[in-house]
Parts: sequence; structure tokens; C-alpha cells
Amino acid sequence: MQIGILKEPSDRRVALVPDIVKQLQDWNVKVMVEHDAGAASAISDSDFKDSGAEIAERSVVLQNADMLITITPPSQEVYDLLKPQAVVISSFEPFNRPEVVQELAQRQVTALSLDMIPRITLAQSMDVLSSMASIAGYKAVLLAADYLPRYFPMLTTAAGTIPPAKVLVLGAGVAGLQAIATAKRIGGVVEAFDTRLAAKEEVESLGAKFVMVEGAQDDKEAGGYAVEQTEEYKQKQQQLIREKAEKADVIVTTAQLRGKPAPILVTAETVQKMKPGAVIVDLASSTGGNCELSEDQQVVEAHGVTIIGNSNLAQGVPMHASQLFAKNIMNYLKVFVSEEGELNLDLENEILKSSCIAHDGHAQYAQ
Amino acid sequence: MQIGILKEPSDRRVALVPDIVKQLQDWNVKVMVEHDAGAASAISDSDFKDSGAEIAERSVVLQNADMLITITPPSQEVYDLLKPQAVVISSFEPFNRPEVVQELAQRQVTALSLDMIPRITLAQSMDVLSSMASIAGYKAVLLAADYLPRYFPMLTTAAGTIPPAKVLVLGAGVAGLQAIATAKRIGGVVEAFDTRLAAKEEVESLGAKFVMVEGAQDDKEAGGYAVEQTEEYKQKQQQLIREKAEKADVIVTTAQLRGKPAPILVTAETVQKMKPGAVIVDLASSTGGNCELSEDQQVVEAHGVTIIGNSNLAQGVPMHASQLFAKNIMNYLKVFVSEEGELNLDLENEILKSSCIAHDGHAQYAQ
Amino acid sequence: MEGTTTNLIYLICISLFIIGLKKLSHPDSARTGNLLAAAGMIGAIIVTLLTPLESGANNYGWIAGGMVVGTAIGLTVARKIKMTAMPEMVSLFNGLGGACAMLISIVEFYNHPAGEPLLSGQMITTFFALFVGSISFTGSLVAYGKLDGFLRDSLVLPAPKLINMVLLLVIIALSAYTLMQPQLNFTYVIVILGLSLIYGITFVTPIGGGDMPVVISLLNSFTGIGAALAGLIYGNQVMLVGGILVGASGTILTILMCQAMNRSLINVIIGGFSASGGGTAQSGDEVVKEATYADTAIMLKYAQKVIVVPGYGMAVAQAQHTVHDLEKTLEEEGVGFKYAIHPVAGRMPGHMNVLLAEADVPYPKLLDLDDANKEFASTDVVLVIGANDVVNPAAKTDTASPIYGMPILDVEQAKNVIVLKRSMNPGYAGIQNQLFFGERTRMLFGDAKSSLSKLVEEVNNA
Amino acid sequence: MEGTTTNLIYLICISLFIIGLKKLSHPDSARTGNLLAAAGMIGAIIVTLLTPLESGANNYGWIAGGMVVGTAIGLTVARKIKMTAMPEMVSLFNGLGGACAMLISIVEFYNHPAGEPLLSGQMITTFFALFVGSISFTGSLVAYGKLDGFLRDSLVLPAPKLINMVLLLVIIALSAYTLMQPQLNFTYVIVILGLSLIYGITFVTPIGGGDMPVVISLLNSFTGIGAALAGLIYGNQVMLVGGILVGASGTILTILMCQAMNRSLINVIIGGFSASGGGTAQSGDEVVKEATYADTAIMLKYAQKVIVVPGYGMAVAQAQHTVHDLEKTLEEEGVGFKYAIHPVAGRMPGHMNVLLAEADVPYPKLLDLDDANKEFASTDVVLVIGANDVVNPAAKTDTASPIYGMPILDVEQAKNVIVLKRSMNPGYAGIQNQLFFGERTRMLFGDAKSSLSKLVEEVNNA
Amino acid sequence: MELLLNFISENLTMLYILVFIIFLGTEVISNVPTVLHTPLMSGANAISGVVIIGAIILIRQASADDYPILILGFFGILLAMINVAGGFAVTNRMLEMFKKKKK
Amino acid sequence: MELLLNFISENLTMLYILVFIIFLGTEVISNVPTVLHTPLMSGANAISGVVIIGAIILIRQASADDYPILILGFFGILLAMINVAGGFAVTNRMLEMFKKKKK
Ligand SMILES: NC(=O)c1ccc[n+]([C@@H]2O[C@H](COP(=O)([O-])OP(=O)(O)OC[C@H]3O[C@@H](n4cnc5c(N)ncnc54)[C@H](OP(=O)(O)O)[C@@H]3O)[C@@H](O)[C@H]2O)c1
Ligand SMILES: NC(=O)c1ccc[n+]([C@@H]2O[C@H](COP(=O)([O-])OP(=O)(O)OC[C@H]3O[C@@H](n4cnc5c(N)ncnc54)[C@H](OP(=O)(O)O)[C@@H]3O)[C@@H](O)[C@H]2O)c1
Ligand SMILES: NC(=O)c1ccc[n+]([C@@H]2O[C@H](COP(=O)([O-])OP(=O)(O)OC[C@H]3O[C@@H](n4cnc5c(N)ncnc54)[C@H](O)[C@@H]3O)[C@@H](O)[C@H]2O)c1
Ligand SMILES: NC(=O)c1ccc[n+]([C@@H]2O[C@H](COP(=O)([O-])OP(=O)(O)OC[C@H]3O[C@@H](n4cnc5c(N)ncnc54)[C@H](O)[C@@H]3O)[C@@H](O)[C@H]2O)c1
Repeated sequence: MQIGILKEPSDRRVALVPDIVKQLQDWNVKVMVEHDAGAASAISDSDFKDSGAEIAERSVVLQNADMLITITPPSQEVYDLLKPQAVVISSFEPFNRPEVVQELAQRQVTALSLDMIPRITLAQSMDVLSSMASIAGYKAVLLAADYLPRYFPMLTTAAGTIPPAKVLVLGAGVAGLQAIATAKRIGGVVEAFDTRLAAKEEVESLGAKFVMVEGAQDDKEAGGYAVEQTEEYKQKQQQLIREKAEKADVIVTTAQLRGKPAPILVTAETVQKMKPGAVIVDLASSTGGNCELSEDQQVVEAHGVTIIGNSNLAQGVPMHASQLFAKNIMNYLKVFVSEEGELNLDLENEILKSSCIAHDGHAQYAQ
Repeated sequence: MQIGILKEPSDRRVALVPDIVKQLQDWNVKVMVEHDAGAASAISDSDFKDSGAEIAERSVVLQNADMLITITPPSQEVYDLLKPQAVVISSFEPFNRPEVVQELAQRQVTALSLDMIPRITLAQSMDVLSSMASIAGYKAVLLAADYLPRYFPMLTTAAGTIPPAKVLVLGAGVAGLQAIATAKRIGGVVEAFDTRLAAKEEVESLGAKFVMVEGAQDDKEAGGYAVEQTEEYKQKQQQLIREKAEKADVIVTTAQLRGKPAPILVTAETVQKMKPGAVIVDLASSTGGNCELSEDQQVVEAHGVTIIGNSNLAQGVPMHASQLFAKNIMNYLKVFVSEEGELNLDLENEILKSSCIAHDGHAQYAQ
Repeated sequence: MEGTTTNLIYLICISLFIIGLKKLSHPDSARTGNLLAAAGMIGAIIVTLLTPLESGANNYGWIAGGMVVGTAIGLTVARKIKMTAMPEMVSLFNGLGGACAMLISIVEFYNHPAGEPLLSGQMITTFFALFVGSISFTGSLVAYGKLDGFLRDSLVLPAPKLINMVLLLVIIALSAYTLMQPQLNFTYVIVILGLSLIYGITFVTPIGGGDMPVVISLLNSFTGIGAALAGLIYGNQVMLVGGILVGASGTILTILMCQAMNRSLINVIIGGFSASGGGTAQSGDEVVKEATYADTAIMLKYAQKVIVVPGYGMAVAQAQHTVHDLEKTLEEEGVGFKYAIHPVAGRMPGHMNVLLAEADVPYPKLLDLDDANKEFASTDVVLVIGANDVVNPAAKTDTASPIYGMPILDVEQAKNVIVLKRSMNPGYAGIQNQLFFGERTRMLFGDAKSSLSKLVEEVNNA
Repeated sequence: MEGTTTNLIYLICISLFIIGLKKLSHPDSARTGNLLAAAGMIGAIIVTLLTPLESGANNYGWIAGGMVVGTAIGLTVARKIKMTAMPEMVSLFNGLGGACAMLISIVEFYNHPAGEPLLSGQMITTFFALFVGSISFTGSLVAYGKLDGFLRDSLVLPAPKLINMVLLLVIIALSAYTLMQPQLNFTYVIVILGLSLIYGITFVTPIGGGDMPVVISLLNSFTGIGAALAGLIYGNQVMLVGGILVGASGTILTILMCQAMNRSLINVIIGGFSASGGGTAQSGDEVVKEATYADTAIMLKYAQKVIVVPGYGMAVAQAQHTVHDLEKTLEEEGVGFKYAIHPVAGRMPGHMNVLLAEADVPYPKLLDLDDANKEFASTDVVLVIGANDVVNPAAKTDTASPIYGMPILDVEQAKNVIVLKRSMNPGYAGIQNQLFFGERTRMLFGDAKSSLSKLVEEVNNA
Repeated sequence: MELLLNFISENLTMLYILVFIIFLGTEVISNVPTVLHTPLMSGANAISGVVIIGAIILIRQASADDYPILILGFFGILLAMINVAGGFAVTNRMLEMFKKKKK
Repeated sequence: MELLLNFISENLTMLYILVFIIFLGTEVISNVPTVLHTPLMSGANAISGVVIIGAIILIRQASADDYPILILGFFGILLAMINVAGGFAVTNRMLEMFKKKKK
């Protein structure tokens, strides 16, 4: 089997790394990589070559690939060049863009959507969302520290004492927890908030303080994802977050609701009350943002507050993000590629059933 | 007395902050601040106004100021607008630009150079170099972490284990030590090197490893500054640094020699051998840089290594940098401004003797 | 004069007992202590054999016979039994000592000259010795049976307190009555003997299996008192003093053992309600074994290699600093100490990394999954600290399990596994963990941080 | 019968002594222990006064006189002396006890019936009592003088070992000779008395002032032995047993004290070379006072408020984690614990912040210069850990000093200041620190980390 | 009462010894770490086998044909000897785990 | 030798007591923390004042006009009493610093 890897047009990561390419070869899987695909991740063409991959032009890669793996969903013209019935692996986000499923089905490709891999224990090692979120949470704090006109840790000097930065993390999922850990490391005083009941213990397990709002809805059946909350709860939450935000130097928001726009946690009014120079990093910006004023992929300033809207921060650590991504892919491939390198799509398999969103012209994704 | 504060043309900091302005008023010292001077430090004009300062246009500030305080030395046209015999306080760096002293003398201003304040204990609270270097060291590591395509701390995940970043700090002065501390905080494994014998203990006092090169020259009389080294020593040092550099993910260099170009510690050849994606932050770039390939105020890429040349990183944390700077200034002013706000230049005073480089048309600085 | 020499040597023997006991209470010198005490005993026996008698046939043959056979049996049993069976063996031995005291007093009754007055210190003492020896005898046998498992805890007496009280009163009354008589009625003695033997049984039977060590210690001090009483009968210093010594230290030891279990002695004896409080926690049909802090500490201290498997529970307990303390303490003892970090331990990627770095654990001490799995087989003790799913063998064996297929840390390969958690509650995946019921696994229930502090303390004491 | 009662009560009194001593060796119960021992003593005295005598005029007047005057003097002195003078007072008291034993044996000699044989256990015992009591008497006086300062260490005997050896031999020989005589020659007794008194002086004189506590403890056990010998003379149990008890425990205590000073007892006594080894370190003319771990620990444990001043030395020693341990330990004891962070402590801005954050010290515990200076006056103990320049009062007072004008932490305002550093070496500024010679300052020399671990240990023990 | 006082006065020093030994027994083991509870118990148990001395004296004092006594005494010695020998041996085995490892 | 054995056999129980008390004295204070060395020494010193009992017996046994003995005995009592009273009082003062603070 031949896997094709492209240079991502708008992302610094690359879908496979030399280490994994090497392992795939033991499996009789060949890899063809577009020229310069790893450059932004500090992986040169020769690194790829050394690992056994073939380096080629984009069109050649596409024409030869039985399976195409990309990080961001490929553009339309890619499909034109692909073999018919090729397998395409990417994060298609069908719950945000349901139309994509039909398009893929029409193209006759087999589309496997990484973000649809179920969050079961067995699939943890394939969970791209987790590994990328974890890097994003780290990067979010670094970014905030970088934009912050303040010093992060406490500092007692001959020229006076600087108090430690106050950090508020909203949404304590994978990204949020990593943000908490990183902010604590750099020396911040961290508080966090989440609607999931389990989050309190998790936040405290990192030595941070949990901001408690009474009366959250929780759903154990939601597979680890949060559910929407009642109006009354939202009000209380709004109120508490405003109080905390006014004192915060940095806010990192990560609250997402799968298939729904992200909840607004930091309103425009709240931003107005915040300290000048404060920084908000909104990791939920791609689904509308947790901050009313954030704009996806942009850094805006409002009322003296810097608001960074970016749901794709993992690419800020491209090398290790690529590495984790590639390892996830590798573990995923093990589900449906035999030891001889043959494709073996068993759609009854729990993982494939969820993540295969188009096959043989059929759209598989039902919302 | 009237102090004038300008908006720095090429710096995000501002020379005084509202807190200090308030304190100066108790002293009968009035402050006039250029419109928007604190904007980049998250200090608004109204903040200044609330503290008792007057906000004015640049020219008005200059015409009224008995004393002008700037962070970077003012440009020529500033002097044209100034009162004759006004006092100008800034970091003139006469040892790097000896010509400036004559110019200032010709202008008839009294020029006080902050970087010439002697490094005696009494003057520690006025030591702008230290407070700025300390912020720069912190910022250097944050910047490096930001540019680094790698994750900084160790991370064990379902998608594999990421080893911690290796950090090499060259020059363990104020900035270097802070860089060590910050890198350790974020989770890096840190080694450091310096020629001063005392540095070993100081580095180890932060829990980092010291790289030992035998045979360093040390001079206790140099007032805390390093002295030049023998050729043989430089060779050994070169050799050792190369070995360490090859394994490093991040190098922060801070080695300076007062009045001399900075020593080259990381040669072009060494850079070539470094890991792709590695980052060098050169804090000595303004005096030529410790890395052969670094360019002041620029980020260059060479052999896959990102080299950030910036000796002015403190402005990356403008608000607290301004705060510390202002506090330093305040302490400095206490030396020669009486409680009634009168200027009282006693040139016999140890601190003034060293830091006053031009007075009454005389150049005071002798190299 | 020979009496004086004998008594001087006895004094030396007693001193050896004292020093022996003293040394027995420090781990480093305990072996020496045991040997010293044994030396004291041998000395006492030899001196007793050699001291000239005023009357009597010596009968060395009988003595030699008893000693040779006894020694042979004792040593063989001691050598053969399994390590785990030692407590019941101690109980059995103790019962035999009690039986000896009992036999001696029977003989004393039997020997009692017909004319002599009965109500004397001597006779009272003999009755005491009979009583105490008998209780010690049958009580120890019951304790042995309970520990060995052939007597069930479920064997419950109706109203045990009442029975015991009545028995005790009857024995005292009957003894007093016997003493009041002009002539010794040997039948009464036999009846009292029988009642005492029964009392030993009814005394121990209601007490739960988990409290047996305490009971054995108590019965041991009874045997000591029995020996002392025998010493009083014969005016023999070494028996008297040795017996009292054991009686006193045995009593204290009993109290200390109760304290270590957070119970009072009264509670153990009178209570008798703790039939289920014994070192085991049920879950369905299976039973887990609980570890004690002390045993775990000694296990850790004398291990060559220890691996910690931290999990979410360590994070919840914020026990990372305490783990690091344990690491430092054990490393000073020369124990190799590593951490096995499972990729998904905790609740976020790198959760354990963050915490251990905070506690300043050096990076090279962290093993990842593959390296750790290579090392477990050669590991003496694995400490599982608040981890659960990541060490659940169901991931390998149970295809129906939600975690089936996840790579896990194969801690069962290690010689001993100690699991620190608060309860039998499951972890994130919500499933039971077969590891906890494993042959080599012991549970240490409680908040991980406080458990660890106690372990550090015990290691320092041990 | 009265004898039995007396002896039973004596047994209770002795038990009180034993329990008293036992309790005296634990900080929490020490006061109770002292009171119990005192109760035992009062009991013994009363019983002795009341026990009927076979012969004798009772002479209660004389007894009452001695007791009332003695009690008055003893209590007054005990109440009046300064805390610092207590050890010499103990020495003085001890000497008086020895003198009493001496007087008793003199009376015994005086009372010796003319016809009776001299060479008896009784007489040997009396000689021993005379000797031991005399040494204890004069020896204690010398020790008192040395501690009080009116006897100088410089007072050196030529060849002290030889003198002592010869004296001892003469005393033994003369005693033996006296005993061999058919008739007691009281002159000999007086000579032996005189020689023994001199021996007490020559025995203690060569020993250095710093070792006096050890010597006092030793002399104390001598007095105990003297009392025991007197007990043997009168066949009195309470004196005999009480005396032996003090003799034995005093000897052990002496050995423990030597161990605490890292010396051997032989070394202290025979050596006698340690005239300068006494708790002080010179620097120029001035002398600093050294603290001991134990005293510092007790000071910390019983303080209300402790402030730590960390400096570069804490960083060099990497003692931040250990400081944090101390913090936790003391907080458990209810001690308020804060850190005073000087702006330029260490070698880089924020040096202390970084380290304390690493050790997980919560931010609110850090006081900055101004806040700290407000708090020192109400602080019981300031622990200066490897800081020097930042607590140097020269910055306030000495205009010529290179650090003049720097704001410093005014630690001298606190009730006690303990400075942890390795030597008298100056800090960064290279200047001597007057604080170290201050009235309330004590130095604890050694690497900060190991000093702190020892402190933590001692606090846990205390 | 009379009887008691008499008894005491006869055994006064015995009483002293008793009291001191009780103190001593208490004192000597009061600092035993929990880990040594079982071995210590076992060691103390072996010492309690000192009752064998009684059985020895008893047999030695018996005449050579007093079979009831000889047999009872024989069993006394046998049982106590098992206690002694087995007790010390078991203790020793328990303590084997405390052997210092070579560092 | 004969003399010695005789002496011992006479005082055999005394010897037992002696040995046990030495053990006990050693045992009882062997765990004293360093901070208590001085108070403990002081307390033990006060106990050693038990020698006063001897002086009391001595005076009581003396006849009412045996002035040398009475005077010597008086001083004996005086000195020993200072030792006892002063000793316990000083110890008590030393121990005042160990008073538990109210938490
Ligand atoms: N790492 C990740 O990225 C990630 C993300 C999401 C989910 N997960 C899942 O989380 C699980 C991680 O496994 P794990 O073994 O680390 O944890 P786990 O399976 O959740 O077990 C944690 C155990 O710690 C015990 N515990 C909790 N608090 C404690 C305390 N204070 N003291 C002592 N014990 C305490 C609990 O038992 P008691 O209540 O009886 O004390 C529990 O059984 C895996 O199932 C993994 O799939 C991981
Ligand atoms: N903070 C800054 O930015 C900065 C920068 C440069 C210079 N300085 C200067 O540094 C000084 C800082 O004052 P400081 O009080 O923190 O330090 P210091 O005055 O330098 O004194 C440190 C003391 O710590 C002791 N010490 C060293 N290692 C030790 C160890 N392992 N254990 C125990 N003690 C140890 C040393 O005495 P022993 O050798 O006897 O042990 C020394 O006297 C000031 O003079 C300041 O001006 C500060
Ligand atoms: N297989 C597995 O075991 C596995 C793998 C990965 C993640 N998970 C679990 O799934 C959960 C969520 O993971 P995620 O980070 O991908 O979630 P996510 O990105 O969907 O959401 C991030 C966080 O935002 C929170 N949130 C949602 N609405 C909010 C609101 N109104 N206010 C505040 N917070 C709000 C959510 O509760 C969640 O914690 C975590 O508990 C994680 O541990 C489990
Ligand atoms: N008044 C005071 O007490 C005071 C105030 C501030 C700084 N200082 C001391 O002054 C010293 C230097 O301070 P700085 O940071 O301003 O110095 P700097 O900026 O001049 O130099 C930075 C570091 O580079 C080192 N260096 C020079 N040449 C080198 C080479 N070839 N290789 C490696 N390293 C080299 C120097 O030793 C110095 O440590 C420090 O020790 C600091 O503690 C003292």
C-alpha cells in the first residue's frame, strides 16, 4: 500500500514523521511525501528519505496514493487528482460541517475522520483531539505570557516586588488542564472552571483552585463531552466568571460543546471590566469562541485587552505535534491495515464504525 | 521641578509609571507625560492623569522639562527643543559609543547615564541594567519556547513520550541566571556556562548544571563585570560549547564584556551542527552577539536553527519593565533631588561621579 | 554455696533475657537479641541440670528423652513451616509452654503432702498456675486453629460474655472452696482443670480471626505469668524473673499491637464483635489482602528495587511531594527507586510528568511503559499509588472489558505489589480490577498522601 | 511489721523516682516527671522520719532545723538565679549532696564501735562512700567555679594525669592499710578525706569549661553512687535503689551528652585538652555564641511566630525543600511561619522567589522588606538561612561600609536570631556582620541543608 | 491482712524484684517498631518456655519409680522444649528478612 | 574469695535488685532528646539528694547529747536538703519553657 503525505497548505505540522514512516515499512506500507512537507516542523526531505519515504511533487504524490493522510481536510482539487476509491484520513469535523460528508460520498472516496474516533479507552492512543489539545493548552499559556505586558511569576527585586500573574482557565478538558499545569509551572496563580462535576477533582489534582458554580448539569453518557446547561446556571456562571475575570491577568478558554457553537463565557461587558494589558486566549474560537469578542485566527485588542482567537495552537509546536499526530495515525492504521499492508476495513469495528464517514459512495455519518 | 517623559519611539516601555509619579509629587516634583507614552505598557493617559501627571504634546513636554528621562537615548532633534542646561537621564552607553559624551557636552545639557551607575550595593536599587536584564532573561526563554518547534517539558502520552528540552545558557550574569530559572521552571534540563568563577556556585544555586572549563581568568576588581580570557582558554571553551550545543534545543547567550564587543561563543560551524529546529536567543546582539550568525534586532534562520538577536527583550514585558525602571529612577533621583524637589548635583557623590557623563559643557566620562 | 553460684548464673541468664528482649525490639539487632535470649535459656537449663539436689533421683534419662524429642520436634517444625504460617506456629508453641505450666501444677497438687495446711501462699500460687497455664494451653490452640483456618470465625457461641463470666466465677469459687477444705480433694483439682481448659476455649473463640495476633500476644504473657508462678512454687529465680519479664513485656506488646490497629485491648477481648474486622475486605466473593504500614515499610526498606506506579489518585491526593520524600528516604537506604509512567495515567496527557517535575523528581527516574514492563519481573516491590485502570490486567485478558486492548503496566510480574487507594472503588473506566485480588497483591487503604507519610515514618523507624 | 510498711512505701517512692526519670526524658511529660520524683522524695523523707527506731533520741529538732534552713536556701536560690546560671547551680547542688554522703561516712567512722573488726563489707563500703562523696563535693565546686567564670580554664596543673594517678593509688593504699589495722585510726580517715577532696579538685581542674556539663553529669552519678553506698551502710532500700538509679542513669546520660558533642567520655576526662572546645568561636576579639540543634529545635517548636530570612546560602545549599519541610513540621505544631524576602537576597533578582516557588511555598507566606520589618519585633525566632549582607546592620550604622544605605531586614528586633551558615566567612559584600555577635544571636554552623534536616529531626523528637 | 503482710514481709525483696522487672519488661520493649511486633512476640514466647526449668526440677526431685510424676514431667519437658527450641528457631527465621543487604 | 561469695550469698537479692536497677536506670533515659539533657541531669541530681535519708537516720539514732554527730548530721541534712529542694525547684524552672502553648 502506498500512503501519500502532503505539505499542509495552512499548517506547520505534517501528518507523518520519519520514525513512523520507518515503522510502516516493516508493515509493507510505502510512504510518498510531498517535497518540503516537513520543513515547518524541522523535518527535512532528507530526513524523510533516510527513513525510507519517497519524496515527490504534489501531483505525483496524489496520483500514487492509495491512502492520503492530511491534518486539515484537503481542498477540492486534491480529490480531482486522487485515485478513485482512495482512502482519505483527516479531521473532517462532520458535526460542524455536515455537508462535507455528502461531498466525500459523492467523490467515492473512503473518508475516515480522526475527530470521530470514539473516546473509548482502546482508542486513546489514536485520539488526535487529545494529543493536539494537550499541546494547545501548553502553547496557549506560553502565548499569553508572551503577549502579557506583565511578568508571570512573583519577583522580589531591589526595584520593588512584582506579584504573580493571576490565570483563569475556563473549561478544564484536556487543553484546559494542560493550560493549568503550564501556568502553574511558570509561576502563575491559577483558578479554573468547568461545568463537568469531575473537573473539580481534576483541577485540584493539579494543585489549582476550582471555581465552583452550583447546579451544573452533567452527563456521564456523553462520552467525556460536556452538555448544555440551564439558563439559571448560565447566569450564575456568568456572574462568577465576571468577578474572577476582573482580577485575572490571563484567561484561557477551552470550553467546547460538540456539534454546537461554543458557549459564551466571557462577555464583551466582562472584557471591558478587565485589567488593561490582560490577555485572553480563546481555544474555542473556531466554533464561535468562548469570548464574545474573539475572532478566529486573529489577535484583536478590545478595551486594552488582547484577545487571541486560535483553535489550532498545536501547530505552534509543529515538530512534537507532528510526532504525536503521526503516532496516533499509526495506532489508528493498526485497526484496519493488516500486517501485510493490506487494507482491511471492517465497518463493524467500533472505532471504524464511528470514524468512517464515507465509504463506497455512502455517507456514514448520522448526527 | 518639572520632569518630562516622552513616548519612546522604538520601545514599548515608558520611563515613569503612575505610582512613581504620585510619589514624586509628595516631593514637589511635577511630571509632564507625552500623549500615549504608556500605551504600549498598558498605561493609559488617564492613569497618568489620575496620578497627577500632566498630559501634553511632545513639543510641550520638551519645552517645559527641567529634566528629561528616557529609556533609549533621545534623538538629536529632542535636544533642539529642550531647555538649555536641562538634565537628561537615559542609558547613553558611553563605553560603546564614546562620541556621545562629546555631543552631550556640546549641547550643554547635564547628562546622567543610567548604565554608568556603579554596581555598588547602595546603588542596587537604581541598577537599571540588573532589573532589565532580569526581565530579559525571563523573556528570552519564553521567546525560545515560542519559536521552538518542540514541546519544552517532558510529556508521557498515549501517543508516545516527548523528552524534555535541553537548554544551554551561556553567560550566567543577571539575565543568564533568570533564564536558567525560567527554563527550569517550564521543565527544561538546563546547563550553563560562564567564565567567572563565582558563577559555578550561582548556577548550582538554581539547581542547574554548570559546564566547567578549566583555567578561567577572573577579576574581583572588575565590579561584577567579566574580563577577557586567554586564547587557550577560549579554545577549550569553544570546544566544550560546541559539544553541548549539538545536543541543545535552546541556547540563550548573555555574555558581555563591558566596552568591548561580546565574545563569540557559538560559531557558525557550531550552529551548523545543531539540531534542526533549535533556537538561539542572543541577548548580547547589540554588542556584536555571542553567536557568530546572530543579527541585532532580527530573527534569522541558519542551518535550520532560529537565531534571535535581541538585547532589548525587557520591552517584551513592558508594563513590569516600566514599573521596575521607574522605581530605579525614583531611587536614583533621591541621590540628587532634595526633598523640596530641588536639583542638588553633588558630583563628589560616588554614584553621580560615575553616572554623570556631561555637565556644564564638560565631558565627564573617561574610559 | 552452689545455690549462690546457681543464682549468680541465673542472674546472668536473666540479664541475657533482658538484653535479648531489648535487642529484639530493634531491627538491626533483633537477630542478636534472639540468640542472646536463646543463650540465656540454654545456660539456665544447664545450670538447673547441674545444681546438686537435696533429694530426688535426678532421672536424667527421662529429662534427656523429653529434651531431645522436644528439640527435634521444635526445630523440625520451625524449619519446615511456610513463612506465612509463622504466627500460628508461635501460637501453638505458646500453648505447649502453657501446658507445661499446667502439668507442673498438677504434679504439685499430686505431690501435696497429706497433712500440710492447704490455705498457703504455695497452694494459692499453684491454683493460679493451673488456671493460667490451662487457659494459655487451650486458648492458644484455638488461636492456632483460627489462624490456620480449620476453625471458622463463624463458629459463634451464644452470649459469650455471660458464659465467660460464669465460668470464671465458678473456677474462682471452686478453687477457694478446695483450699478451705482440710484435705486436698484431687477430683476438685481435675474439675477446676477441666473448667480452666474450657475457659481458654470460650475466651478466645468469640474473638475475630484478624485479632488473633493480639490474642496470641496476650496468651503469651499468660504463659509468662504461668512460668513465674511456677518459679514462685519452686522458689526459682530464673523462672520467676524470666516469667515476669515475659508477662510484663507481653502485656505491653499486646497493648502496642492494639494501638497499632487503632483498637483498645478491652475492645478486642470483651468486644469480640470484630469477627469481620480482620485484615480482609470483601468484594463479592473474593477477598483482598490488606497490608500494614509496618510490613510495607520493612518490605520497602529491605528491597533492592522499588517501582512506583503513580495514577490519578496520586494527583487527587496531591501526594507527589510525599512520594518524593519516600524516594529520598529509600535511596538513602540503598534501594533502587523508579517511577513507571503510564501514557494515560491521570486525566490529561503528561499529568504525572507535571506533578513529579513539581516535586523535583529527576527525569531519568521516569520509565515509560515499555521500559517499565521490562523491569517489573526483577522488581521487589511495586507501589501502585492511586492508579487503577492503567494496571488492570483485564486490558489484556478480558475482551469484553471497555479497556480491552489498552497497553498496561504489568505489575503482577513483580514479587510484591502494594496498592494505595482509599477504597475498592473503580477508576475512570468504572470496572473492577483483578490485580487487587492477586496472589502477590496487598492493599493499603487510605488517602495516598497520608498513607505515604505513614510509610515514610515507618521506614525511618524500621 | 513497721519495717515492712516502710519498705513498701519506699518501693512506691522508688517507683516514683523511676517513673519521674522516665517522664523527665520526654518534653511533654518532663514537668510531671520532676514533680513525681519530688513527691517520691517527700514521701521517702516522711516515712523515714516516722518509722519507729530501735534506739536513738530522734532529735527531731536538729532535723527540722536542717530541713527548714536547707529548704529555704534551696528554694530561694532556685528562684533567684538567672536562667543562664542554672547549670552551675546544678553543679553546686550536686556538690552539697556529695558533701552529705561524705559527712555520713565520717560519722560512721566516728561511730565505729572500738572492738568490732575493721575488715568488713560495712567498712569497705564506708570508705567508698567517703571517697565518692568527697570527689563529688570538691569536683562539683570546681565545675561550678569554672562555669561561673571565677575559675579560669587557664589554671593548668602540671602533668595532671600523673598527679591524679598517684593520688588515686595513695588513697586506695591508705584505705586498705587503715582497714588492715586492728583498730580504726581516725587520723588516717582524715588524711584519706583530705586526699579525696584534693582528688576531686585535680580531677576536674584540667577539663575544659566547655565540657563542664558532661563533668557535672558524671559527678552527679558519683553522688548517686555515694547515696547508694550510704544506703548499703544503713541497709536502707530507698537510698540504695535511688542512688543506684541515679548512678546508672547519670552514667548513661553522661555518655549520651558526650555523644551529642561527638566526643567519647574517655576523651573528655583523660583528654582534658579541650580547654578551648567550649561552644564559642572566636573572631578577632569578639566571640559569637553557638546554638545547638536541640536548643534551636525546642525554641522553634515552642515559638508562636518564626520568620525565615533566606539568602544566597540557602540557594547554594539547595535547602529550599528542607526549609519547606521545617515549615510544614512547625505549622503542624501551631507555629506561625513566614519568609522575609529581601529584594537583593541571592545573586539575581527574584532568586529566593524562584527557589521557594520550586519548593511549593505558598506565595502569601512571603513577606517583602517593609512588611517583614514590621513583624520582626513580635517574632520569637528569626532563622537566618545563609543570608548575610541583607541582615547586616552596618548598612544602617556604618557610613564607611560598602553596603551603607541599603535597606536591610531588621532581624535584631526579634527575640531570638539563629544564623545558619558554614563559617564566619563574609557574604557578597565581603564585610563582617555585627549581627552575629549580637546579644540575641546564636550561630548554627554547617551546610544549611544538613543543618535544617537535623533541625527538622530534632523538632520531631522534641 | 495479717497473712498478706506476713507474706509480703517474707518476700519483700521478691516484691522489689517483681516491681523492677515489670518496669524493665515494659521499658525494654516500649519502643519496638510495628514491624517487629510478631518477631518480638515470638521471641518472648520462646523465653516463656523457661517454665521447662520447673519441669526439670520436678523430675529431678521425683524418685525413679514415681511414674505418674515422671510421665507428666516428661511431657512437661517435651512440650516446653518444643516451645523453647521451636520458638527461638522460628524467631530466627522471621528475622532473616532483616538481614542487612550488601550496599 | 570465700569472703566475697559469702557476701554475695548474703546479699543475693540485693545483687539482683542492683542489676535490674542498673538496667532500668539505663533503659529509662536512653531515649532522652538532647534538649532535655540538662533538665534531666538536674532532676537526677535532685534525686541523688536521697542521701538525706542517711543523715536523718543518723541524727535520729544519735543520742541527744552527741553533739559532734548532731552537728555533722545537721550539716548533712542542711546540705542534702538544699540539694533536694533547690534541685527540684531549678529543674522545674528549666522545664517551664516546655509548657504547651495554647493552640
Ligand atoms: N491521561 C489522560 O490523558 C486521560 C484522560 C482522560 C481519561 N483518562 C483515563 O483515566 C484513567 C487513568 O488511570 P489511572 O490508573 O491513573 O487512574 P484511575 O483508573 O482513574 O484510578 C485512580 C484511582 O485512584 C484512587 N484514588 C483517588 N483519589 C485517591 C486518593 N486521594 N488517595 C488514594 N487513592 C485515590 C481511586 O480509588 P479510590 O477511590 O478507592 O481511592 C481510583 O481507583 C484511565 O482509564 C484513562 O483512560 C486518561
Ligand atoms: N539579588 C541580586 O540581584 C544580587 C545580585 C548580585 C549581588 N547581590 C548581592 O548578594 C548579596 C545577597 O545577600 P545574601 O544575604 O543573600 O547573601 P550573602 O551576603 O552573599 O551571604 C550568603 C551567606 O551564605 C552562607 N552560605 C553559603 N553557602 C552556604 C551553605 N551551603 N550553607 C549555609 N550557608 C551558606 C555564606 O556564609 P558561609 O560561607 O560562612 O557559609 C554567606 O555568608 C548582597 O550583598 C547583594 O547585594 C545580589
Ligand atoms: N478516552 C478517554 O478516556 C478520553 C480521551 C480524551 C478526553 N477524555 C475526557 O473528555 C473530557 C473532555 O475532553 P476535551 O478536552 O476534548 O473536551 P472539549 O474540548 O469538548 O471541552 C473542553 C472542556 O470545556 C468544558 N465546557 C463545556 N461547556 C462549558 C461551559 N459552559 N463552561 C465551562 N466549561 C465548559 C468541558 O466540560 C470540557 O471539560 C475530559 O474529561 C477528558 O478527560 C477522555
Ligand atoms: N551591585 C551589585 O551587587 C550587583 C548588581 C548587579 C549585578 N552584579 C553582578 O555582576 C555580575 C555580572 O552582571 P551582568 O549580568 O550585568 O553581566 P554582563 O551582562 O556584563 O555579562 C553577563 C555574563 O556573561 C559572562 N561572560 C562574559 N564573557 C564570557 C565568556 N567569554 N564566556 C562566558 N560567559 C561570559 C559574564 O561573566 C557575566 O556573568 C553578576 O555576577 C552580578 O551578580 C552585582
